[in-house]
Order: sequence, then structure tokens, then C-alpha cells
Amino acid sequence: MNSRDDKVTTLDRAINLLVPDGCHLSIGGFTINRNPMAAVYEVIRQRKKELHLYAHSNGQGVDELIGGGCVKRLEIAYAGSGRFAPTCIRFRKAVENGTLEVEDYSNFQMTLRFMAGAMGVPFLPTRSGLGTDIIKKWGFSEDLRTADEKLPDRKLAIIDNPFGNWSETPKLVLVPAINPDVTIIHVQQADKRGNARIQGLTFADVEQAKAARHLIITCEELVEEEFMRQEPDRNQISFLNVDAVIHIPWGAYPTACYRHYDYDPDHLNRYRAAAADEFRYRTYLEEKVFNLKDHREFIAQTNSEQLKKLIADPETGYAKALKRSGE
Amino acid sequence: MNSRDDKVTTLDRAINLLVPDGCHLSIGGFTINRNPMAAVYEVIRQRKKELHLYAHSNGQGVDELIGGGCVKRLEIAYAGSGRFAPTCIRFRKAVENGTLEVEDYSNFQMTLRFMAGAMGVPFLPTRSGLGTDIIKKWGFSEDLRTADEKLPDRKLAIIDNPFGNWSETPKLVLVPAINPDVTIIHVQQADKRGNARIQGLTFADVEQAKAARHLIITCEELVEEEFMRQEPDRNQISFLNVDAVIHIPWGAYPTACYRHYDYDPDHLNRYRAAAADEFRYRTYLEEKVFNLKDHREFIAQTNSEQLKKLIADPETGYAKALKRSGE
Amino acid sequence: MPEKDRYKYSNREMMAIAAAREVKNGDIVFCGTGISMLAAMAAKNINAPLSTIFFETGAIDAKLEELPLAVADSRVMYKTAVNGGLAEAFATMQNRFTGSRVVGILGAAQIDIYGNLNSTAIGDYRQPDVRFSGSGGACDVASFVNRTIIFMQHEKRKFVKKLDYFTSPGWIDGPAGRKKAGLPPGGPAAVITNLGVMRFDRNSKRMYLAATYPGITSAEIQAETGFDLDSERAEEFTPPTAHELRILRERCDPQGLILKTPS
Amino acid sequence: MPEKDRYKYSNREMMAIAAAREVKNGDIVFCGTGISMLAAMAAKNINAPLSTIFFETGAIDAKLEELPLAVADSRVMYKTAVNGGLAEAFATMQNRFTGSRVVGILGAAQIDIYGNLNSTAIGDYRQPDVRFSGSGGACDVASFVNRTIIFMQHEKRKFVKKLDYFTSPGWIDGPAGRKKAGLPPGGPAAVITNLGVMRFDRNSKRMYLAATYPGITSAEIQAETGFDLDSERAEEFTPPTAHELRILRERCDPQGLILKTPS
Repeated sequence: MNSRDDKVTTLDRAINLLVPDGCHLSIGGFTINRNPMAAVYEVIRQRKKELHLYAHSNGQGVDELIGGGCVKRLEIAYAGSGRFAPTCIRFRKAVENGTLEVEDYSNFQMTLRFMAGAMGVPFLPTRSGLGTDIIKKWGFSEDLRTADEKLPDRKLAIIDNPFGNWSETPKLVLVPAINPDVTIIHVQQADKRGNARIQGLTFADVEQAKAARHLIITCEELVEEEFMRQEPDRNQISFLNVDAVIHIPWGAYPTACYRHYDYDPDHLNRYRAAAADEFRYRTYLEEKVFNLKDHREFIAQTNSEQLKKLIADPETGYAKALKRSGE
Repeated sequence: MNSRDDKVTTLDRAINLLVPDGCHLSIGGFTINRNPMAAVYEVIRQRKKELHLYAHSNGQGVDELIGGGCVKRLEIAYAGSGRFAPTCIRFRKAVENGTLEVEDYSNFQMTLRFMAGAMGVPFLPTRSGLGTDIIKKWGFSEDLRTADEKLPDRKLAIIDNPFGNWSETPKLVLVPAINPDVTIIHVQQADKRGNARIQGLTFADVEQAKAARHLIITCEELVEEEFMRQEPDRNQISFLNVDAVIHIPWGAYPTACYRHYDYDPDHLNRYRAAAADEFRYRTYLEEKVFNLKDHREFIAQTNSEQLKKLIADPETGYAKALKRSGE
Repeated sequence: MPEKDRYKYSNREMMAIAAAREVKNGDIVFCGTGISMLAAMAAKNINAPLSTIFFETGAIDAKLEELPLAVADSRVMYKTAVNGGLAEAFATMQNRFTGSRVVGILGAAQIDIYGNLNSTAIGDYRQPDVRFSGSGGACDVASFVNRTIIFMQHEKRKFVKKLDYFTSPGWIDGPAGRKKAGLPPGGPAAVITNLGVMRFDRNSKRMYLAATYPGITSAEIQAETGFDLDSERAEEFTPPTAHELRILRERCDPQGLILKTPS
Repeated sequence: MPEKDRYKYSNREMMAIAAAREVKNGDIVFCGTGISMLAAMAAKNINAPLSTIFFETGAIDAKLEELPLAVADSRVMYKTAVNGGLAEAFATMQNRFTGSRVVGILGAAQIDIYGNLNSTAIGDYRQPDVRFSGSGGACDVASFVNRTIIFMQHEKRKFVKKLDYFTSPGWIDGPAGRKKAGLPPGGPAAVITNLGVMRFDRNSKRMYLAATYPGITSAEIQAETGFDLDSERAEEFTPPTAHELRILRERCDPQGLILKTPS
């Protein structure tokens, strides 16, 4: 948060400055769309450790951060990449091996938790989950919760409706607010002050952005402020919330960025194959992350014919008739 | 709510069908902008009685409904029309004469109450109002609240934060959900199924719309569904929520409709003068509402030179250099 | 000559059509990726043209000119009625007026006799033998909406007496279960597997066998079910018609992305 | 020759400038209609160019090429950073990170010694002698934000020992008042009237007279105040400069909509 007039910086500097080891991080996007992948790779490249990660239904970004060894604890609703990995593979391995602590919520619960953080209230209510193990079973121990002042003392709380049966609702689940130290989202357009526009579905990016103490925005297009102000109805995030703006074309690759490019089925399939095997995964990390200077180099290395196939059709916003089946 | 493919109807029929005497009604807009005035006049013209009205900061529409004798009870945050009437005049008279029961909330509280209704929860939390008479003094008696099953038993509730001091918030005000029988909003564009687009600030119209059992939309422009679907990022309300769509150019007049026309300062000033005097107000009602067949006739009667001056400049969305001072 | 001999269909096609037939005209259909999306598309194209396909990501009534491979696929954003976000989508389901019109199509790793679901973990929750994706929107949908349809692979380890982790509420523990828990009415209506269709008894809310696919016996289904399945009311399922299959294959999944991929 | 003799200014101009001077560069300025909007515009054009004008209707950093006559005036929608709604606007003020950067400019019908405000009713609440508009966003702003500036007409019936109705929280009943009530820290910083500027004692949180306008005495101000006003620290207020007045008149309200209209 600041009032500087020009927040444009490099990803290297922004991650270095705003994502210290152990920090509470939230990333935007949903499964295989608009994940802030350039930032995810930079976090891995800088070998950040012990992160406390928040997401709702983030697939690729979450899985790579876990695979990269950056994540100690995770609060999430859904760790999957659609048809490319119904359960994220490095996530699954880490949980089964006991190297990752997970707290499970539902998708709406996670959304409400970010919304509560954005709204400045300690919780929001819902009926979701009553009677289930999401209420009863806690991933983080009570000791951990008590010891860590960045965590609420309870996973959630159940209360009777103080308004009797108003709205035909006798009881509710209260889910605690999340205020990440930093949120990273990838958007289609931003200006140098940080005004941002997401095209297509916004997922919970806006709530995640506003809940955070610090906000890093990566953007496909860095545009003039005047351009953003011509149609302010289409902007979701104002400069008031933003700390850093980084211009990174293909910044969500290999996930999709609506109206710019599609997800890369070949890369996602290759990722799945690599993720399933320890040795291949090490090789993948070395070749695709650690040995590369930055996202620009990653994109430059990627088969340009394939990239061309991913470019969004201007009418539909995705790559029409893209070959998407099989390995 | 329905799944009919064509919901276009007349205002006469929609009000007749969906706004019975005594119903709980909510209207959109804010002070002197995008009030659903055509619908307001039709409600008055049909001599609806005993309405329970909800608004947050609605000026002109609320004042005319009260002046028209339609409203028995009102829940509101702010009854004013900006510089044209810092306190709405018929509202003020009705409260001072004891002919209108009022329950006061803050603007955010009313917004949260509509949002709770839209979200399907019985309340939402805020810190607003702690320590004030908004908490302590209730406009509606406990007896009334207990007797009327359409009202929650309490104006609001205070609870201790079940998460301790999480978010540095020891206690909260819970405000109860509103689910109006019917909400009426005026939008810039809608299609015949009810998909709707508001341009400029949305106020709390979207929450009011989604909280309601029935939704009436009046629109400046009735457009093709295909047009609405070309840019779905700009639509806020889908056909799922909509019962009736009525095409009424100048439907917000004499309040403003961003990008279409400005408020009419002359009319609003004349209204203020009429509202202050019982005899003149009777005359105003007869001439401008009861003796006219519909809004079209009202607009046709209005000085066309003046209307022309109100037409929005395409660049700014309002009437530039409109003469707005004095009586 | 029996109709079914005139063409071949796969189990997955049978399941998609079985689910599609559960959708009523005017329903708002919540679906996920894969076969549930295909069933929703089939319903809209065959028997419920006024149904609305609805994704938890916030897309309302997407055009779906190509099959999305995730609910966040850009293909769900094209020419929708409204592109919103998760908050609005789940609110629509929790909303008392719109929520009651939603039918949710869900899948899971385990199901019990009351239609409660596990999509989180097998074994101990904190250090599981197998970890799955987690609830996603499933728990929300199962909590809020009027009716759910559940897809399952019919295996004994999946139809269990007791869930390893209870992710999404069905009828909980019987007719009073949801009310006791504080949930709205509504709950699972049908379980569609590769062997047949199960429903829930009006009074006990226990699952029973409602239909077996052609060539499958009640005993075979019981053998793959970890609890006693009442089969008194079982009928033979009417297989997909040529018309249904043609629309499913040609209009819903011409690339065979779901129908021809191993699940 | 004293500066003030070189030009004339109205009370309202003095008040607008006094409030504008309270705004710091970088502040997010919440304002209403009328003089508070004018003060926010003056601040941005004179002493706090990096401040952001913010309306409860959801408009962030509006361009304001013409003076709006209501916070919902279409003039606040032009070339903003974001056009949102009420929900987002108030959330920005309740939000712990952005809220602490907001300064709110408010007005009221009554004020007490702790800066608590009444903008609802005079007399009995249920059947008042005079009814006003009600809170609007005032109670929200006064509850949430770090600092408020209050405009008042200085009259004895408005500066009262006890409010007829307590609409918006100031310091409640002293230094522990807000904390006891459950409110965040922050509270009223200054009260700007047609006679002078009041502030609040750091320890007692009681209002004291900080500055008198040229030609006005402490005694005159006390005579118009319904409670004891400590005037020990009162200085003479530095009147508007020619530069301030020129910008206020020529850039902020060239049509004289606020400066020349009876309030």
C-alpha cells in the first residue's frame, strides 16, 4: 500500500522485497486459468521457504510452489487442475508424505474468508459445511493455532442465529478472515499506479487483493492511466491497494489468460508426467525454473509454434480448436 | 423469478401484479441518480397503500412514495436529495407528524442487509455503529417486530467476536438480512430475458435486486440478448433473478441516468417548493401523477427544450455546464 | 429387435445420459468438469432446453461452443449472461429464491448410504493414505441447493459404511439429519454409476437401487456396494436412444475429450 | 498592511480552506456533498495533490470537472480509477489497511464535547420535533476511519451537552470510549465552524478551542457553545491566502454552487 505514482518494478525486486521466507502468501487464479505463474516461478527461483499459502481452487500455481519446496502450510478448498490433474500431484505427494500441513475449507468458505479480510471484519457467516468433517476435523493443531499469532485460534465457529429462525436459518458457520501479508494476482491490464482490470471471470482475485497487506500485480498489458480511466466500470482494483506493478506478457503461462492466450495442454501434460516422478521433477525444476533467469527466458525457450497456437481468438477469447486431448 | 424467455411487459401490469398493498418493497438508486421514477409514479398512480419500504440513501423516489401516501413503514439510512433537499421534505413532514414509522440504520448497514439477503444468510457483521443510538434506539417497537413475521425480532444484535481479538475486533454489530417481496431498479440496458447492465456506479442496486423475491427492471434501452452477451463482464444481473422488464426511456427522470441524461435541477427545485406546502403538493400530485396516464405522458408534457439540455454529453456522461443553481 | 442392439454405447455415455434425464426444464444446473459438465450440456441440448448451465467460477449460462476442461477454462466465459466471481456464484446457490432452483451434479471418492460424500482423503485425515483435491465447491453445493445428482464409479471401496472424511452433506443420518445439522431442505436425488441408478427412500433417506443397466443384475451391484442396498424397486434402465447419443457425441463432445479419455 | 485587508472572503470560504489544510498529502478523503466536497477538492488542488477523493457511492479518485450536487451525481463517475458500489466503498474504510489512511469530512445537526454527532433527529426519536436525513454513511465513516474533520454551524443549540440522538461516534465518553464500545482507534481531529477551529485534548479527548477566526473572540465562541470550551490554547487562525481563495473560487466552484448558495 502506498501512494507513489509509479509502482512499476521488476518481479525479481518485488518478490525479493515483499515475499520474505515464512510470510503468509495468497495467489489468485483458478485451476488452470490466470494463475500468476511468472511470480510463482520467481518465488521458487528465489528459493523462498516456509511459506504459509492461501488459495481457494488454485491448481497449477499451488502445485508448483509446493513442488518447488516453498510451502510449509496450506489453507485451500481445492487443489486440482481440472482434467489435467484432478488432484494436483506434488500437492498430493506432499500431503501423503506428511511434509505439508493442510487446512481444508470449501470454496465458498475460502472466498468468504478473503472477503472478510477485504471488508475488515473478523469473520463472515455461511450455512456451508454444517454436519461435515470440514467443521469437525482441523488440519492445524490447536497448539499451532494458539502459538501462531498470525492464525486465528479456531478453524471456524458455529453459532445459533441471534435472530431466531430469520431467513429460515437456525445456525451458521462463521469462517475467520484472512489478511495475507501479500497477495499476487495476474491481470490482463494495469497502469503504472496499479489500477487494474480483469477480463472474464474474476474468481476471488478481487477479494484476495483487497484482503492483503501488500499487493503485487503482474499484467499482460501495461497501459496508460488515461486508458484505464476511460472505462472505470471495467476496473476492479484501484491504485489504493497496490504496491507493485510488473509488466509480464505471458505472465500466466502455462495457465490461460482470457482474451490473450489459452492454457498449454502439452506443457500441462508434460508437467503432470514430470510431477509424478521424483527424478524427472528435479530435472524439470532445474531446466524450467532454476536454470532460467526469468519468465521472459522461459517463454523464449518455449516452442514458438506452440505459443502461436495458444493465442486467443479475438472473438471467443480462447484458442479455438486447440488440440487438447491425450498426452 | 421465472425462466420465461420474454419478460417484457408494461409498467402498469408489472406494478399491478407484483406490488400489492402492504408488500415489502425496495427501490434502487441513490439520492438524485437512477431512481426508478417511472415505477415510483406508477405505484403512486395505482394508489398502493401501506407499503413497507427499504432503501439506503434514496432521496427522490422515497420522498415521492411517502408524499403519494403509499408508505406505512420505512427502513433507511439517509433520506435526502443532496443539495436539492438535504432532508427529503415529505419524509420529514411524515416523520414529524407521526404518520410514518422509521427504522434507522447506517448506509453500510443497509447495504450489508441487502447483501445478506442476496447471499442467503440471516445477517452480516460490521463494526459500524457500536456505541451509538443506531444500536440502542429502535424505531419499530418490539411488539410490532414480534407480531410481524416479515420482520426480524430484533433491529440488530451485538456479539463478542468468537475468534477472540482476531482482526483486532472485540465485538461486532450483526445486521439482519432483508429479502423484499419486490425490488425495482432502473438500469441503462437490459434484454428481454432480463440480463441487465448498469453503467457508472452501481450503488447497492445489485444487492437489492438479488435479495428480492421478485425483481422488476425498468431500462433506458431494451437491447438484443446477443448485444448483452458480447460483453458479459459489464453485466451485473442475469435473467435468473428477473421477473419483469419494462422499456421506459427517461425512466429515472427527474433523477439522473448516467450516460443518458442528467437530473433536472428545475424540476427538483419546483418539487421542493411544492413539497413544502400541502396545497401545492396536492396540485403537484394531481397534475404530474394522477392526471397522467403514464410516464410517457409525463415526459411528453415536460418542456422539451429543458429535456434537451439534460441529455448527457457522450464524453463525460452528464450534461456539461447545465445551469444548476438557484430556484 | 431390442433398441440397444442397434448401436453401441459406452458406460460413460450411459451415465451422462442418465444424469441428463434427471435435469428438469428450467433448472439451474451446477456442474463441475468432466462427465458432469457433459451431462449438463446433454440435458440442455436434449430434454431441458430452458435449463441454465452454471459454474462455481461465476459464469452464468455459458455458450460452451467447445468443451471446457476445467470450470475456470476460458471456454466458460464466452457469451455468458454475466461473468462474475466465486462470491456471486455461491451466493446464488445459498440465496433462498435462486438456490431452490439449482440442481447440483457432483462426484466423489466415497459415498455412504445417506448420500454423504468424501472427496478429501482416504485414511487418517492428517496423514492420509490417499489425498484428493478436497471439497472445492462440492460441500457448498451439497449444503445449499435443492437437489443433487451424484456420479460414482461403482466399487465396494467407494460405497462405504463410513466415510473416511465427510466432505459434503447428503441426508446426513436420515430424514431429520439435515434439519438437525442446520442445513436447508433438499439433498441428493440420484446416484448414477457405471452399473445403475440409485435413489433415496422418501422416508428413511437411505439409498436404494432404482435401476440396473441392461445386462447388469442387482446382485452384481450389491457385490460392489459396501452396505446393504435395497433392490426391491429396481427396474431395468432405459438405455440411451440413438437421438440422445448423437447429440451427446456430435454436439456436446465432438473432440471426445471426456467420452474418450480415461477418467 | 495586514494580508486579510487585501481581499474579502466569506465564512464559507474560510471554513473550506480550514478543512482543506487538515488534509495531508496521501490521505484518502471521504467527503459528502456541499462544503466537505469543496474542502476535499481544495486540498487536492492546493496542499495535498496526492490525496484521493473518495465517495461512499463507490467512486474512487473522481476527476470532478464540475462540482457534484450529491455524492451520487453522475459528475463523480467521470474518469474515476474504479466505479464500484457502496459495498466496496465502505469495505475500503472498514478494511484495516486502507481504512487507516482515510480522513472523513462530516457535518451534523448537533455535536457534543467528545465530537459525537447527531444527524438524525431533534426531540423524541420516535416523534421528533425536527427530523433530519439520518446517518447516511456518517456513522460508518466515524466508526471506521482514522481521523475525521467535522463541519458545524456554531450555535448553542448545535453544540450541546447531550445529543438528542447519537448518530455517529466521536470519542464517545473520553479516552477509553471507543475501545470500550468496540470501535477501532481514531476519531475526530478537528471541528471547523463559522467562528473558529476546535480540536480534542490528547488526554481527555474533550473539545477545546484551538483557533479563532480574525475578529472573533473566545468569549463570543463560548457564548455560542452549550458546554464549557477550554480556550487556553486558542490562537488566531491564519486566514485564507489569495492563492487559496483563487483556487477555491476558480478551480473548485467556478459556478458558485456551494460558495454562493444558502446552506
